Amino acid sequence: MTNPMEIPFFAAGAVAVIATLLAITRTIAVHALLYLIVSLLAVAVVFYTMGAPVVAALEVIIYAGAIVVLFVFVVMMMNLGAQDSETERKWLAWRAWIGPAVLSALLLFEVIYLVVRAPVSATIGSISTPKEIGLALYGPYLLGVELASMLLLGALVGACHVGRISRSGREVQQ
Amino acid sequence: MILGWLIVILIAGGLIAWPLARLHPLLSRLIALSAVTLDLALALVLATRDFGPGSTAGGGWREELDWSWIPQFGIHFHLGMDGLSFLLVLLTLFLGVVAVVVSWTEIATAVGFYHFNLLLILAGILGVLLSLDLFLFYFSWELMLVPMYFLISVWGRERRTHAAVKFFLFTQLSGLLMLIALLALYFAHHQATGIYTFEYQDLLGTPLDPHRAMWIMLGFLAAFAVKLPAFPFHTWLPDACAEASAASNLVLASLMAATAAYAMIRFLLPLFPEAVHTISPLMIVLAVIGILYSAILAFSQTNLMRLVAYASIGHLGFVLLGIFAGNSLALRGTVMTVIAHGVSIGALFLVAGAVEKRVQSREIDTMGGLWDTIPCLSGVGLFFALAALGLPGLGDFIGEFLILIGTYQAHIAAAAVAALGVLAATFYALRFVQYAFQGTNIHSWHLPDLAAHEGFVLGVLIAVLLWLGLYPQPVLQTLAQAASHAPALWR
Amino acid sequence: MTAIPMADGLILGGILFAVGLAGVLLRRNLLLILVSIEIMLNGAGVTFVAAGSRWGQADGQVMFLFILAAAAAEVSVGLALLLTYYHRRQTLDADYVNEMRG
Amino acid sequence: MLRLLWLVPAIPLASALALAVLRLSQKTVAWLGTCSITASSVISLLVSISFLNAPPASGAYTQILWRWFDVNGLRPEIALYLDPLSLVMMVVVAFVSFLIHLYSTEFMSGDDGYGRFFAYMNLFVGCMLTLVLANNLLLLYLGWEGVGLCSYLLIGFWYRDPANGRAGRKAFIVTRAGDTAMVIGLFLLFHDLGTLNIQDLMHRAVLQWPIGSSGALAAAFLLLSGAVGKSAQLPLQTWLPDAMAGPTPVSALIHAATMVTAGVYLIARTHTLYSLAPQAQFAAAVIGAATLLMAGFSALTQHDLKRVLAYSTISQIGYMFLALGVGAWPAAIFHFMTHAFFKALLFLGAGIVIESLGGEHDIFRMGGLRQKLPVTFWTFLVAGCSLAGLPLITAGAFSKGWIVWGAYSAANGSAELWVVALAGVFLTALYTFRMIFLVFFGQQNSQVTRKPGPAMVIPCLILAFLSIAGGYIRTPFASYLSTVLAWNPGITRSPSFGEMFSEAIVALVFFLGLCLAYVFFLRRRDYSTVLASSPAGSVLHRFWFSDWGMDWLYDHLFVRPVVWIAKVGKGDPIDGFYAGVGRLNEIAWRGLSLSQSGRLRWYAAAVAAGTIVLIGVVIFS
Repeated sequence: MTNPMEIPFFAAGAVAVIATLLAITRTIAVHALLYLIVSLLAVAVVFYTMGAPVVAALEVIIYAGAIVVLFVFVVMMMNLGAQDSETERKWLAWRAWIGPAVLSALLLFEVIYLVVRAPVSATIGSISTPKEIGLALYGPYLLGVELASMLLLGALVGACHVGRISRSGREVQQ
Repeated sequence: MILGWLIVILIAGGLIAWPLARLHPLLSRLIALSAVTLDLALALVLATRDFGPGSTAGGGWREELDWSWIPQFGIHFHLGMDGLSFLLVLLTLFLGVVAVVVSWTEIATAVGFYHFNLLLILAGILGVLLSLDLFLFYFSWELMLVPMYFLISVWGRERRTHAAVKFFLFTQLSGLLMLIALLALYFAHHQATGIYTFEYQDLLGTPLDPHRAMWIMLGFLAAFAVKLPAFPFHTWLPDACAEASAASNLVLASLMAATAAYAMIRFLLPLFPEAVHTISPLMIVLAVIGILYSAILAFSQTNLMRLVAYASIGHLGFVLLGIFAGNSLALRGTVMTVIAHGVSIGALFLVAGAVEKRVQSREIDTMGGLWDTIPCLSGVGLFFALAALGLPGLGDFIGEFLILIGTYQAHIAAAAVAALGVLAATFYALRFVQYAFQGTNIHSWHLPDLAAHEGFVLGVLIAVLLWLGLYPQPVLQTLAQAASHAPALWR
Repeated sequence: MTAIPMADGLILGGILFAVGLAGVLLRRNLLLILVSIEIMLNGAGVTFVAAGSRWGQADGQVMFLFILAAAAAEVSVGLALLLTYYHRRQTLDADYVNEMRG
Repeated sequence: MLRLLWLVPAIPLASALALAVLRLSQKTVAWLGTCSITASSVISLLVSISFLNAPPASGAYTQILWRWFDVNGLRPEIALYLDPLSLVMMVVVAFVSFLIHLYSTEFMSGDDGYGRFFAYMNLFVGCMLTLVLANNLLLLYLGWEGVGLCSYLLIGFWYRDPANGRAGRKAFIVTRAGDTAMVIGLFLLFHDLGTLNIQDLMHRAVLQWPIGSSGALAAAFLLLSGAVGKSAQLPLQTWLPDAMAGPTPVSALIHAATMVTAGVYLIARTHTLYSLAPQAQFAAAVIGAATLLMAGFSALTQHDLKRVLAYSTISQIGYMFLALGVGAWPAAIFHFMTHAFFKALLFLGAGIVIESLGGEHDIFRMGGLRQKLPVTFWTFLVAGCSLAGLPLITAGAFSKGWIVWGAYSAANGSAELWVVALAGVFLTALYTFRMIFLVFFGQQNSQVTRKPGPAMVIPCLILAFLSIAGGYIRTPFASYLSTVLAWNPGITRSPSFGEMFSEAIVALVFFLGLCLAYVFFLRRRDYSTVLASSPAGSVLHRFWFSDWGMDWLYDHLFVRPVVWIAKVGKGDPIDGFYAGVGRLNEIAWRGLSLSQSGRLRWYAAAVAAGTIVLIGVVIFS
């Protein structure tokens, strides 16, 4: 326990896992989103402890900020009520757990087995400065950046398009 | 150069005929007719120039055209004509004219697209008959396929989609086997000589070990046997013929079979003589079984087109027998049969189509006693049925006689059993006449007899069959010219 | 200066991914399926960052940025579709969507 | 003059074409159809006269019209060959055809297929003359199949009744079964001897094949099969009685006088081959002997006038085969000639009888027509006597007596065959006079509605004259024919009795048959009924009536199995395999499409499971 970052890492990791578990099991959507924010923030801490402050910041700003806000907006627009949480509860019957739990456990087992089998004594924690990241982004990864921008543009247009149809569809229904 | 024109005129005619149907269907028909007729005239010019009495009996390609196409892969646009291909080109164009004329009243929907497809098929057939480059050959082979698919699936009867898909699957799959075999040959040739080429003359001498030669040969044989069609790969033909229109049946059964037989004689026999020799007993047995099998099945059919289709398979069994008999008499008989079969079976399809147009059905039990009301058509039907049963004095007899007498030299039992096939042909031919035309007119049909254009076309076909039967020497003479390219075959 | 065992970072990523997967399979609510997918992406991100940090390279973090972009795009389009769907069917039940049945 | 030979077959063929293509009035059809045959027979007579006056040096005249084809040594020509044998055949065929055409102009009048009838008839004559005159076997085969075709067309001439069509098809298919063997014989001859020209074949056969060699035997037997089919001999005789469904002139021309004797001609034409294959020749004799007896018994039981005549024809051709088989070559051809006269006449008379009674065929419903149809009666009687062999007067007696003598004395002859031939004479007399007595004597049972006109009577009179006079030319006939077809006397045996003795026995047997017929069918009709209704008699009667059960046998042995196979195979069993492949694909498709449930989470789970499995494979392997 000589490392000052080790304790925060494990603590944040534990928080992240617990919050995530809670997030996927809530019957009320807003609760789930709140736990998701907790999980994301905890992951941000984990990033920080692993020596990636930039990413930690982005995690907070974009994930916990922008994306979750989108979710919240949608939840607000849908006006979900007590009835919905009741159906959610029904959907989360114990039988529905078996398959996902088994599959996830198997996957996790394989991942852990992989990691443990090769005894890597290496540690992590080297800090990458924003400058390094920027150089990498606009150096070797320039094409990737361009593609990402195209993807985002496409997503923008697509979301607009789908949203427009939805409006007209609703109008037709009315 | 004239060979190129032959193909170009057909494709151009098709491309022009297609849009013109929007203005008036008649324009489209006229364009198609003039394109095919022009081609036929060109072919006749060739007949007098290269195969007339004045021409020498020497070897070599009588007409040749060689353009570089894709030099990186050794692909040429190489056409060539000798006696064998000339005869079949003439048959193709002649029956092409017949098909266009017969479609004049039979096809009423999508006239432009119909003629486009028809002319494209004819162009593909000419390509197959004239190619001296195996890639071009394969290209033309596949070119026939898609328009034929449309001819069946657009202008067919009730179960046309099923028939068209069946046709497509059979021919396409077997064509792919041929492509694989072709590439194998191509690389084998490269391995042996270091040259990449699809040139027929170059590939002729490719050294192959027997095992490999057998597999490559089987690949080619698959495509040819399906297209012919040979027993037991024949089942697509009755289904297709039962659905397609009479003119497409003419193309399907008469001309496609001609290309398959041609391809066997031109490519299969000279390219893989040993492998062919090894497999020929099997093929002879299949041919003989096919002859009897199809004759008996033709006997039981109630659909007129199916009946004729099985009759066609029976005749093509003789073709197969002649090709694999390994005897030049039989081989000449094969070409003779291909031509006579094209005319007689094609004409039977036209007769069946003409009957169908009148009684609105292809089922034999709706007919009967038609002689009372349409004597001319019935008489013509009788004539072609007689041609199909191999009556001496008509073209089919000469071909089948030569095949059998040639087969007898090597395989006595096969010739004897196949001769029974000629007897069996009597069963279905007479049944056809009896149930369609004779008997009592129980349905009280009153129908118009042959129209002028029908009468003319069928009359010409009758004349051709009589000519082939009584004086086939010009055909055999022309064929003799083909001998120089594969002297071992024709000796 | 810091020394967290490499294995622990990877295992954390794995756990997050597995939990996200469980969420995707478990939930019938389309919204929560999307949430679970975000969690899975996060798990992948943790793995990348851990690996990048192990070698002292920026590449891991660059990858996380791309994941971020993909997640943003996915969420925007996904939510738009979800809204459309909700307006049509008045439900978010994923099992109700089976128009692609063969 | 000889150069006109090609016109003999060409004119009928051309007029057949014209009749088939042009639409003519009945009168024009009659003129064109008959004149063409007249022209043909006149030319054949002229050609014969010039041939007789100035025979070519080689004894035969060949006219090559054109080379049919020429491939690898197979070089048949379209060429005519005239020698004494083909000359006799040609003249008889042309002349009898002419008479029957004349008869038909009246007989067929009013039929709506008048033009078609004459087209077919002319085509037949053209083909028959081609057959007779052909110089190679392939051209002969062309004529051979051509006459078979015309036979089919004319048997089924009244196509509205399916039974006629069936009879026509039966005739064509049964004869074609024989033809198939014959064509295989052609393959064999070409393969072994390298030509199809008949004369060359015979020369080469003699050079190449020793007597009794397997090649000669096989070829002779194969050709014999063709002849047996065409000439309605055992075991392929079943088609001829049914062939009576055709119009009566057809039966007279094709199924009595000309076509059915083509087999006799073929064997006579290739007799050299048969002398190289004595077993085959003897087989012909046995077949002839058996056929003449079997058909004679069958003729005895028939009710239908034309069927009686049909069986009689089979029986008489059996005589010709017997003559060929024993080596009495000229006797066979001579009997062919007299038979052509009297049997054609019998059919023409039968046609008049049937027509005048309004289509009645049953001889038991006829009777007493002697007074009503006197001319027909007398001509019919002459022909009947000729058929049965009334000694000294009729042509039939001369020819048949000759054959009976040959059956004993010629090369292959024996006492057994002689006895069989005598039994045949007895049977012939019996059934002939049974027919004559039943039709023309006794009480009249039915009304005569129509009397024959001159066009029908004149041919009968001419033929009646020939049925008498034809016999007296036997000696010159034999000596003339001997240049190509000599009597083959038995060398090893010395006969224990002479020709006159044999002729006397024949006369005796003839009168025996006549008397028995008189007793059974005129004097005491009840005897015959008693005999026929006795247990043994009725079985035999039924057996003979149904042609010794051969039809039943063939029906169960060949026709039904083939029809059954065809019915079972209609859907193409081979296609079942491809349909099975298609079905298999469909099953696979259904299985896979089940997995496409459209459920998102199901897909996700599948992806996850797939990933787990893949990773597992990577880790644990």
